[in-house]
Amino acid sequence: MAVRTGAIALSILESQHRMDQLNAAYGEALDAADYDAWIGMFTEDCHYRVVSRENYDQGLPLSIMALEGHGMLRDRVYGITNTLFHSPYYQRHVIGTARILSDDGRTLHATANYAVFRTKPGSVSEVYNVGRYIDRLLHTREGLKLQERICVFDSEMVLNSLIYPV
Amino acid sequence: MAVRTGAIALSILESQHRMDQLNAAYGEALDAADYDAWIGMFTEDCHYRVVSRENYDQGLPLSIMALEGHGMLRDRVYGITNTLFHSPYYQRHVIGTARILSDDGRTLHATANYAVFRTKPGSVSEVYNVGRYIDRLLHTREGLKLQERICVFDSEMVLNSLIYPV
Amino acid sequence: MAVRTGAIALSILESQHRMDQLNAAYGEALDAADYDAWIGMFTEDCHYRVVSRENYDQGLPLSIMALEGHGMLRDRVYGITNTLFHSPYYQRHVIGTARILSDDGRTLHATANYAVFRTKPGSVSEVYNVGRYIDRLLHTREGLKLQERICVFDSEMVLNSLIYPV
Amino acid sequence: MNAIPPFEGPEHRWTGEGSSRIPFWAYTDPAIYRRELERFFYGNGHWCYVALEVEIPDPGDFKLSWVGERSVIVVRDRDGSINVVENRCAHRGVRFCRKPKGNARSFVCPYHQWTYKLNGDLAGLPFRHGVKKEDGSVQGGMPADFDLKQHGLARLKVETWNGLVFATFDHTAPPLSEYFGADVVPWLNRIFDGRRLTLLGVNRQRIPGNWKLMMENIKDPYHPGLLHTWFVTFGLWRADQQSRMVMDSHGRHAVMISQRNQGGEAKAVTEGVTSFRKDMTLNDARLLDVVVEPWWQGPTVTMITLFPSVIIQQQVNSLSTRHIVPSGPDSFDFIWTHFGFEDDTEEMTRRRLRQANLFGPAGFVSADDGEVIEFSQDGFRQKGPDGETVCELDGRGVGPADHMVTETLIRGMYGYWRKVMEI
Amino acid sequence: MNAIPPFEGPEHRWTGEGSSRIPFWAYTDPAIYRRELERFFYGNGHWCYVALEVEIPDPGDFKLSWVGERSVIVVRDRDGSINVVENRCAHRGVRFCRKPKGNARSFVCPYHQWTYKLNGDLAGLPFRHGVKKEDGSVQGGMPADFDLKQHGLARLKVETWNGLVFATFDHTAPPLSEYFGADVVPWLNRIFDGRRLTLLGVNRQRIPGNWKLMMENIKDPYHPGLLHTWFVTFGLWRADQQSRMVMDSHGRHAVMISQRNQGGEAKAVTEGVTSFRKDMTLNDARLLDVVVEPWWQGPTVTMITLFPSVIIQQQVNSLSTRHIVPSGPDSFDFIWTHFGFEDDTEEMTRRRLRQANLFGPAGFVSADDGEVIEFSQDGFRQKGPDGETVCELDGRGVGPADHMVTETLIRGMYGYWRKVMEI
Amino acid sequence: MNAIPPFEGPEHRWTGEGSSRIPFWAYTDPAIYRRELERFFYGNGHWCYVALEVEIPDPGDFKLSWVGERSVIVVRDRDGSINVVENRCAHRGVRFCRKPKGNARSFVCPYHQWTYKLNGDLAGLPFRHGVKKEDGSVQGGMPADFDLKQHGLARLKVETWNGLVFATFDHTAPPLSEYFGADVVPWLNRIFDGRRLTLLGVNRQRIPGNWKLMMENIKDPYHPGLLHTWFVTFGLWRADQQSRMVMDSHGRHAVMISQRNQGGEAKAVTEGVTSFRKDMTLNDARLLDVVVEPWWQGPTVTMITLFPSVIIQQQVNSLSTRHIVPSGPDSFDFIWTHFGFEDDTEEMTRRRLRQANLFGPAGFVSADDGEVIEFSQDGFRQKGPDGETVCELDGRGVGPADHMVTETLIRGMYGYWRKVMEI
Ligand code: FES
Ligand code: FES
Ligand code: FES
Ligand SMILES: [Fe+3]
Ligand SMILES: [Fe+3]
Ligand SMILES: [Fe+3]
Repeated sequence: MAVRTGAIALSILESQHRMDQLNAAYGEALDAADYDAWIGMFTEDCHYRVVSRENYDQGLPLSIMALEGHGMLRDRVYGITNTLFHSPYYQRHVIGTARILSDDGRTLHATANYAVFRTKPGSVSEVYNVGRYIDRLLHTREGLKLQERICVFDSEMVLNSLIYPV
Repeated sequence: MAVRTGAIALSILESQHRMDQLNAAYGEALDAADYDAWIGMFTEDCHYRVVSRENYDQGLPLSIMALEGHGMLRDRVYGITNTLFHSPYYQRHVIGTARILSDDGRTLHATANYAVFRTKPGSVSEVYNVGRYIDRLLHTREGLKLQERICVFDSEMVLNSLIYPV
Repeated sequence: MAVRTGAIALSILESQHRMDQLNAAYGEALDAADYDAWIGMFTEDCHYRVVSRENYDQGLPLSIMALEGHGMLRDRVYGITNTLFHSPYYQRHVIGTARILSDDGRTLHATANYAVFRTKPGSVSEVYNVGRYIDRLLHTREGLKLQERICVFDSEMVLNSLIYPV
Repeated sequence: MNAIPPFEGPEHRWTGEGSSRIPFWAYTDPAIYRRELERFFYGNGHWCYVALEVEIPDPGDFKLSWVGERSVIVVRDRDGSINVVENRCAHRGVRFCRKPKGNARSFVCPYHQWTYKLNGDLAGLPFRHGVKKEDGSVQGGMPADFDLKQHGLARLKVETWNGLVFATFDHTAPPLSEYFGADVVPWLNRIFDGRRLTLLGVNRQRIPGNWKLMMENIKDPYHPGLLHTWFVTFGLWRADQQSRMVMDSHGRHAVMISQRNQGGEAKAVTEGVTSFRKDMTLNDARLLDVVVEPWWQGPTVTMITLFPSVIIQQQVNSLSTRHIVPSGPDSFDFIWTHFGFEDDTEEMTRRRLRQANLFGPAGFVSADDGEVIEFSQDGFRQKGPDGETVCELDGRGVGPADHMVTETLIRGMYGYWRKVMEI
Repeated sequence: MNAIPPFEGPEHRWTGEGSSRIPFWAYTDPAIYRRELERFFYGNGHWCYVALEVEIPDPGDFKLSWVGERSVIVVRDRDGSINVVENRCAHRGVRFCRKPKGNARSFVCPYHQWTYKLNGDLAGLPFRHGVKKEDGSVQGGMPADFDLKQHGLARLKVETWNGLVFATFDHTAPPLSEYFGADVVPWLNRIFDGRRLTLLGVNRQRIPGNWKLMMENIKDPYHPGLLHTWFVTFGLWRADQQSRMVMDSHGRHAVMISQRNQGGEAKAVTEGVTSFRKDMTLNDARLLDVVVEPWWQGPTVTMITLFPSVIIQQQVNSLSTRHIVPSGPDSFDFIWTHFGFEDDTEEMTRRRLRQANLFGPAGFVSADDGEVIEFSQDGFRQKGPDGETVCELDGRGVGPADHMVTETLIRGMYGYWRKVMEI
Repeated sequence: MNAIPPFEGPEHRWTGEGSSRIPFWAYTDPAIYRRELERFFYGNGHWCYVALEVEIPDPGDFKLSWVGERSVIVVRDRDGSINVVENRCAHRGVRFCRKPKGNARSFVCPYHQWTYKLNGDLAGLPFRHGVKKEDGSVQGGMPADFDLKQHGLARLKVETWNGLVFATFDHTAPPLSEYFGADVVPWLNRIFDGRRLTLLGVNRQRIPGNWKLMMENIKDPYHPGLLHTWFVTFGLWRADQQSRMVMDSHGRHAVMISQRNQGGEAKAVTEGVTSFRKDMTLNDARLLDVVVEPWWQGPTVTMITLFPSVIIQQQVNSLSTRHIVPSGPDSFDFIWTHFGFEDDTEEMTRRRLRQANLFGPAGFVSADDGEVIEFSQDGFRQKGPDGETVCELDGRGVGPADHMVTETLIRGMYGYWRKVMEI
């Protein structure tokens, strides 16, 4: 029978639960191409970046996607759904348990490892983009919102194109 | 120091814990080919289906595996262990945090993303089957049991055969 | 609204949180090549082994890496950073929820499934090493420490070399 | 150094007589495979299966399909007829259609928006006559002699057969009825008699073996009662059953017909058969809750191989087409389309779906067919170009049979193969 | 059996005149590809792009790069000059340098520690003169006639061009100015006028198509106003703009020059263009917050193709080099290096970075270029060796043009290609 | 167009004399590789390693192994003798045995249940004599002249050597003692003197390089003291040690023998050796807790290469066989089987296991061997067919040596290779 060894503040378990649920919902939204839900997980003034590990580690500012605020997120979604010709593909996110680096009750910093698998309809699945989320979130009345998500990916050689957010 | 921001009912943390533990145990049972343990995670009257995303999204009823109740699950296990000639392979499940969609204390609805890797003994690992579990569970005296698990997989082109459940 | 169905001792939720956080930190440390942090997660008298499933299942003692205590861990790190010529590569860990098999408040036994992806800088990601952690941990003042971690991997055909711990 | 014989090419000779010993290189040689594509999938009067009509019920409905390695679009035209056009733009070759299924009024290649009618005709292209400037001068445009008619999508000859859709790049191909032949047609019409079909779904598997091995597998009545425990144990298919092996006059198409018996022990056909399980019973009989359908008129199983591209299955209440899409000498994709009939009761639909557990990539009696095909290719590959299979059960000749203890259908197919391949 | 023609080799003939119809085998044949490597990437006086100087600012700084399929080290020597040496040990062939970037005083192959100077000369090797024993006798060592000078790393001829670094294995290659030609040089110098560059970062994509398709794509002024909604809708590139198509005298290099207009509707160039979005506006205008830079002197877009290895992009405020690294006939890696100028304000840097959203593997107007190239290769592959593209917009000849409604630059490139390939 | 020379084939000539310069195409050409399989792995009197006897102790015990690219079953027969048969059914080629290890009374191919004895003889097959009907008539069956004896599994010639198992498809091969030769046998018998072995385990790695590179690596006494820090620093292997290089009379097999010294600094062999670490000591000495074993009789290291398929390692207390399984010209699988002796104490077993940290895919002194082999193949590939390695340390001839400063063993192997390959 388990014995209790040093309490953990409930608030920590709660924040952990919120963060992991956000990541689970985030992956599910993108995998289902539910982009409104995706945008809804960010604050109005958010930053969203997808950047290679080599640029990130060298402190080079270039990303493959760098969006600021809901407006740009919506412009990207419009591109995905209306202007960007591409071969459709499924995404599948598997995201590890988040690590909460700090949480002052207003702002929360966290990271998590992720793997995204790509499958062209009727075809086989492939490892598409693996990396790490580096997040800054706000506690809001509607729960945690991403104020900044930087997707730092190891998979520096992109398999042709990356159309959807990861 | 973390600050508490709006309580979460303990029951939610508990159901989350039960659900994630069930998924962890589920993956471990299949990866260890412990099929009795696998069957034990389902209710007697369960439904278990493995269905491609294309059929599922189009509302077509065909699955690659569609079992109803412990009897059929046992028949499948007998096929795996006694009648289905195949090259043995290892499975390895990595399952994301579950999302609990509803929980009235009796019935619980949840989803989770999964990735299953296949390895033929002495060979390299490959991405085999990735997708999403769509679950309906019952709270029972022995804990949560799967009343229905639908494995909706992206990996529509099966790598030759799929012998074991995913 | 969720209904509470049978309480779970808080200590269980706490140990679960500690264990999953340790695994998340473990993966992050290795993926960032922060080997001091990695060693710090083990007890002085630790055992660390990376062993193929075929050897493990047949009860054969051979590993591909078998280290005993901080000294050997440090010798390995010195090998990685100073003596072992190799092509550098990124690792990315995605680790499933841990299963705590027993926890008496002093010693904790747990397992978890893991997938490690390898990426050579500027190249594509590949499935590198997937398997299962079989752990024995101690509750210490600085939290949980690994007294033994056995990485039992399915990926029996190693993709040339395995330089960094998994 | 003295010349090193390349793996493929002229030194491959089929020395033996007849077609009972198939050389391994017939399954592994890339040059042989390319000739197979040219002669069986793209030419010499052969037809390939591409779809069921029910998959594209309405005008404009299309689906992507395959003829050999070539991607084609199967589309229902405004008038309800079906066109099959190659999915390759006439401008600069782009395989432009990327959605597996959909509905279109026309096809537009995204690169430069050349636009095609549903029958593949080029309807127009941007700036064909150049761009007129304010000063009236014209910039660019296609040459004066550019002829739209010369630049449509490659169009295939199409015929439907009571719900099945076939196509061919060879516009000189004979009508389907002639292609199938008088011996096969009745068995096809037994299933496809004009009833409306219902689509149950599609399953796909990639089998790392030569495409012919799948044709062999379904022309091989010898194996089901041995490899497949369920068949021998539950009497779905075994050597003591009344059965017939039918062939077309060329030996390329075939039908394996049989009538289920009660299974159980039967010295002659179960003794020493390690896959037979005397005491095996199902925990849930619904998996095999067979109900006789009037149109069966006896046979419980008919497996029709329509060379080179499709197998049509009736296994008790389970019905499907199995489309063979080759890709290289050592791999093919196998696409299962399960169907029923519009007048099926809900129970019958549920029954067909339950029995579907026997088939497909996870099927109780089909998963292992994919496996043995993979292992066959492994065997051919490891031996290198020499080596041959031995298909001499029931002799070395070719002819119909009224039993299952024979490899005659396989010999029939390779007899035809040698003729067409000129090998 | 009678001989089976191999897929590649002599039976491939380019029968037609001119260069307006490119046979599919020019994109798929491995033997053609190997000859391309020999003649375009490794010989016949061709130069390849390898780096920006700013990537290796200090003595000893090096980066790995590619010339065709060959790995090379681009390194700044003590005297500030730049060397390019092949990354292959002269002893037993090891591609020994594995760090993508770094700083070195010399290069040491780990296998036996042969040591090379930064210019590739072999500085020494262990036990060259053997090992002396106590008794004074000497064990082993290299032969007396072993000459260090004969065993250096393969050294390439190098030239820099205002911050760009080019190299060639062909030491008889002409100077860069001659290689680029008088018509192209001014456009190159417009961007690279000697200003110091700043490095913004690198993006990489693997495109499963023939490398020439990317050159075509940037020699094709026809597609941007059709494939790329943003270009036509926001007037970044469309047929009603003032533009010029420049070529070098060989037809191998080119510049597409154009000046942005206000976009919106314009019957002649938007009517029936399905990618045009009449009412589309940006939710966040900062994505396209173009600010004219003085050095533009008019043109808002200049796309320079320097055959065979690099494309230099100015698209309004976004600047990059795009390096083509071929790997086999049906795939190449495409490496984008975005840069700015040392005197850029912070705003301008942020602007360049925001506009970078249009380009690269995820770019609003570049992601689909990679996609159509993949689909082109799909189309070539499925058709087999016969089949050809039709590049006859604006005629069948080769020459400069003052508009976009033309495929002349593509014809120019293949005219040159035929000559050099002797096909 | 004028003919394009294919990558492989007759135009490859080894023009130079001797064997000190190995052309890159010897490592990359698929046709060369296929001839290697035929002549070294399947014929010309060569033996291949397949197992240790201790892996299959009891009657019926089998394990899958490889001879070249061919899958074989190594099985202990009822009488305790060992058979090696090819894992390929005589009926239709199926590689039927899929379990890596097991115990069997006979082998049954699942497809049609042809059944083989443990020695590969065909014991029987279902319905060989057809199926008898009630009316007594017989359906099907094999032809009257079908001869079981002609349809067994391919059987290999087998010899064991004090616990090692070797096999060959060439039944005219000489006895092992003759194959190894008088110079090598004593070193083999030093380890394998008839003592019972214990199995510690198996490790596997896939090395993307030509299989010969691994033979070279273990015939190369030059590199260990340079590449491997541990060897030079701890004196496990360095040029100032007493050592001998032994070869068989053909130059195909070899033994590298050396005796450990105390390590540390030694001008002649550590000066300028960048991998030498003057002040390096182990945090945990147990990793290198060497204890002299009586049977060593001096040497602390003996590395035996038995061409073409196996390396036998004694590195202080660590013992293993390393099996080379080629797959194509540019990759091979490398299978390590670590063993000890039945009379080992627990400490000695623990010691062997701790020292195993130096070897295998993660080994302190072996992981980098796999890496440099990969990088060698990278170098060969990028250069294309011309280009050659330079193996001229200690001259250009072939002969034994009493020191390590030599590449004579490599020259010996390629001298033999040229002769057998007739190149
Ligand atoms: S390639 Fe299809 S329109 Fe140009
Ligand atoms: S291979 Fe480079 S030093 Fe020997
Ligand atoms: S293939 Fe082995 S029994 Fe038929
Ligand atoms: Fe079958
Ligand atoms: Fe474009
Ligand atoms: Fe070594």
